[in-house]
Amino acid sequence: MQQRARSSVALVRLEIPPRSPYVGVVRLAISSLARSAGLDEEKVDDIKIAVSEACANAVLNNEEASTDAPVTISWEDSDGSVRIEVADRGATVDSSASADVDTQGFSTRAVMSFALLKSLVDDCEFQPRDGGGMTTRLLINR
Amino acid sequence: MQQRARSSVALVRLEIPPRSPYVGVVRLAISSLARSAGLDEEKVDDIKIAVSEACANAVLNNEEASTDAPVTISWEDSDGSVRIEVADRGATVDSSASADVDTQGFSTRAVMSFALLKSLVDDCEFQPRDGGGMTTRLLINR
Amino acid sequence: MELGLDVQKTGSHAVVDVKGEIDVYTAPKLREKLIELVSEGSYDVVVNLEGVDFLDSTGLGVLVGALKRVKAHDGSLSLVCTQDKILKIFKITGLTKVFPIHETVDAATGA
Amino acid sequence: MELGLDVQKTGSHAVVDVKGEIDVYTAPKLREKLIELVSEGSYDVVVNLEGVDFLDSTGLGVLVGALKRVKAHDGSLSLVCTQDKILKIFKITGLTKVFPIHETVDAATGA
Ligand SMILES: Nc1ncnc2c1ncn2[C@@H]1O[C@H](COP(=O)(O)OP(=O)(O)O)[C@@H](O)[C@H]1O
Ligand SMILES: Nc1ncnc2c1ncn2[C@@H]1O[C@H](COP(=O)(O)OP(=O)(O)O)[C@@H](O)[C@H]1O
Repeated sequence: MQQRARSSVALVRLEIPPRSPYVGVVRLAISSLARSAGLDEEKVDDIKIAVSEACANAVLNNEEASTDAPVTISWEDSDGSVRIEVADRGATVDSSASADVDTQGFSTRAVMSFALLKSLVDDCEFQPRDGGGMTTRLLINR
Repeated sequence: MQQRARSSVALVRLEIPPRSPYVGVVRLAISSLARSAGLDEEKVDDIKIAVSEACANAVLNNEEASTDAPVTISWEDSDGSVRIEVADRGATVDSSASADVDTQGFSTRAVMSFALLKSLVDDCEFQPRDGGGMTTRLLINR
Repeated sequence: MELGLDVQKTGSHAVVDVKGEIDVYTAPKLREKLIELVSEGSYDVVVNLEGVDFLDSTGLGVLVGALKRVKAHDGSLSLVCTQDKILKIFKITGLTKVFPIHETVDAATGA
Repeated sequence: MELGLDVQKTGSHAVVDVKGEIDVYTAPKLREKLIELVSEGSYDVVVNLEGVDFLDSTGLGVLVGALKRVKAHDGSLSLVCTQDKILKIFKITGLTKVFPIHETVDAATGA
């Protein structure tokens, strides 16, 4: 994309209500950005799943906290990499404290989500936010 | 959409760099929101064109002003209607001052854009913004 | 975004054809359908994922939940999937060891 | 978002098959192609819009610009379009009176 190459950082932000029907629109927007940024289809699919996981976690954290504060998704396309952040105002999750498996030995949804995030992008970080909620940071190298 | 019906107003916001490659992602996001909101395909198509017009105008206004301030698109789905706003920090346009036709009598792009906006949504308003730029407000009745 | 759920009973099996995207929004619909089947006495369930173009951890969670339900009745839950991008999700999460995954519905029902 | 532009010369006409979305981002590519054709001496141009699923005022502006260019050489610009949603755009902007709009490429080239 010629025009995008001119500036070294392109920032797109999306704010959605913290509810599940809106995760699909984020997926669509992010896939389109990733495709336009010239990433190949496999990488686009990986990003789509990772962002969806981060948004699902945000929405589910939010159900517990039951706030109405939006979930914010930002997309930053700099020269060598794409950085995506998903920030919510839901429950502050201590990932080390949640159970890995249920009483029957099956992985919990949260653990599977974590495995997908870790495996599908080049780096993934979770951080509690000042004022409550979590930020998930995804890094994708080109 | 059951979960959306619970709250009377659902707000989605999207911020893009004021450049043409990003208009496509807005179109995609807005179509998806419109479809999820239960609007029929013809209305979805109308909204898609109207929002695209508003964004094209914003991007072109911006080329003149050459700022880097984002274009902000907001979607508000209340009970009876959908309100969409597109706000830029580009040139402040006085629509009454721009020429309707060129020297050969053909309509200008701006006039055709205006005709499309007026015809495709139930109401359309243009307003200069404090601090520079324009806001286009679209109203779609259900 | 709609999730298509089509159920067919073939012999002893209930086959659920899923179409669309299984995510945090649509997964509860799949969950309800699978709970309904088990409560009706269908304990051998096949979930056909060939028409699914997106699956995330909430969808996986629902499938694991359904597996636990059918196991409680000595039943089985198997999947039909040949799509690389969906199989990848099962591999990453280790679920290829938990679910029998077949290439066709016939292979899954043993027809 | 890619715009497909495929040119075929049939007799005295240059036929441009456009595929994809014509918007503020892609319209300049169409504009370049049409300017190139006229500068090569193609003054009877047919733009086939059957593969176009989106068209906005920047696309219309480009078509009007091309019309002016071919008219300066006593040429013609006609369109092929049967899609209601695209025809609607031409109707609203009054351009159905400016462009000959045909149902097939053959009708447009007079073949
Ligand atoms: N609010 C929610 N929205 C969407 N999916 C959810 C929600 N809460 C839980 N889930 C999904 O449902 C799964 C739990 O489903 P269930 O069949 O009840 O499993 P279990 O038998 O372990 O309780 C979770 O792993 C998750 O994938
Ligand atoms: N920066 C831009 N980005 C995209 N499209 C543009 C831009 N500027 C102008 N356009 C489109 O190109 C048209 C002008 O094209 P052109 O063929 O030069 O017409 P003219 O012969 O009237 O100058 C405008 O009406 C508009 O639709």
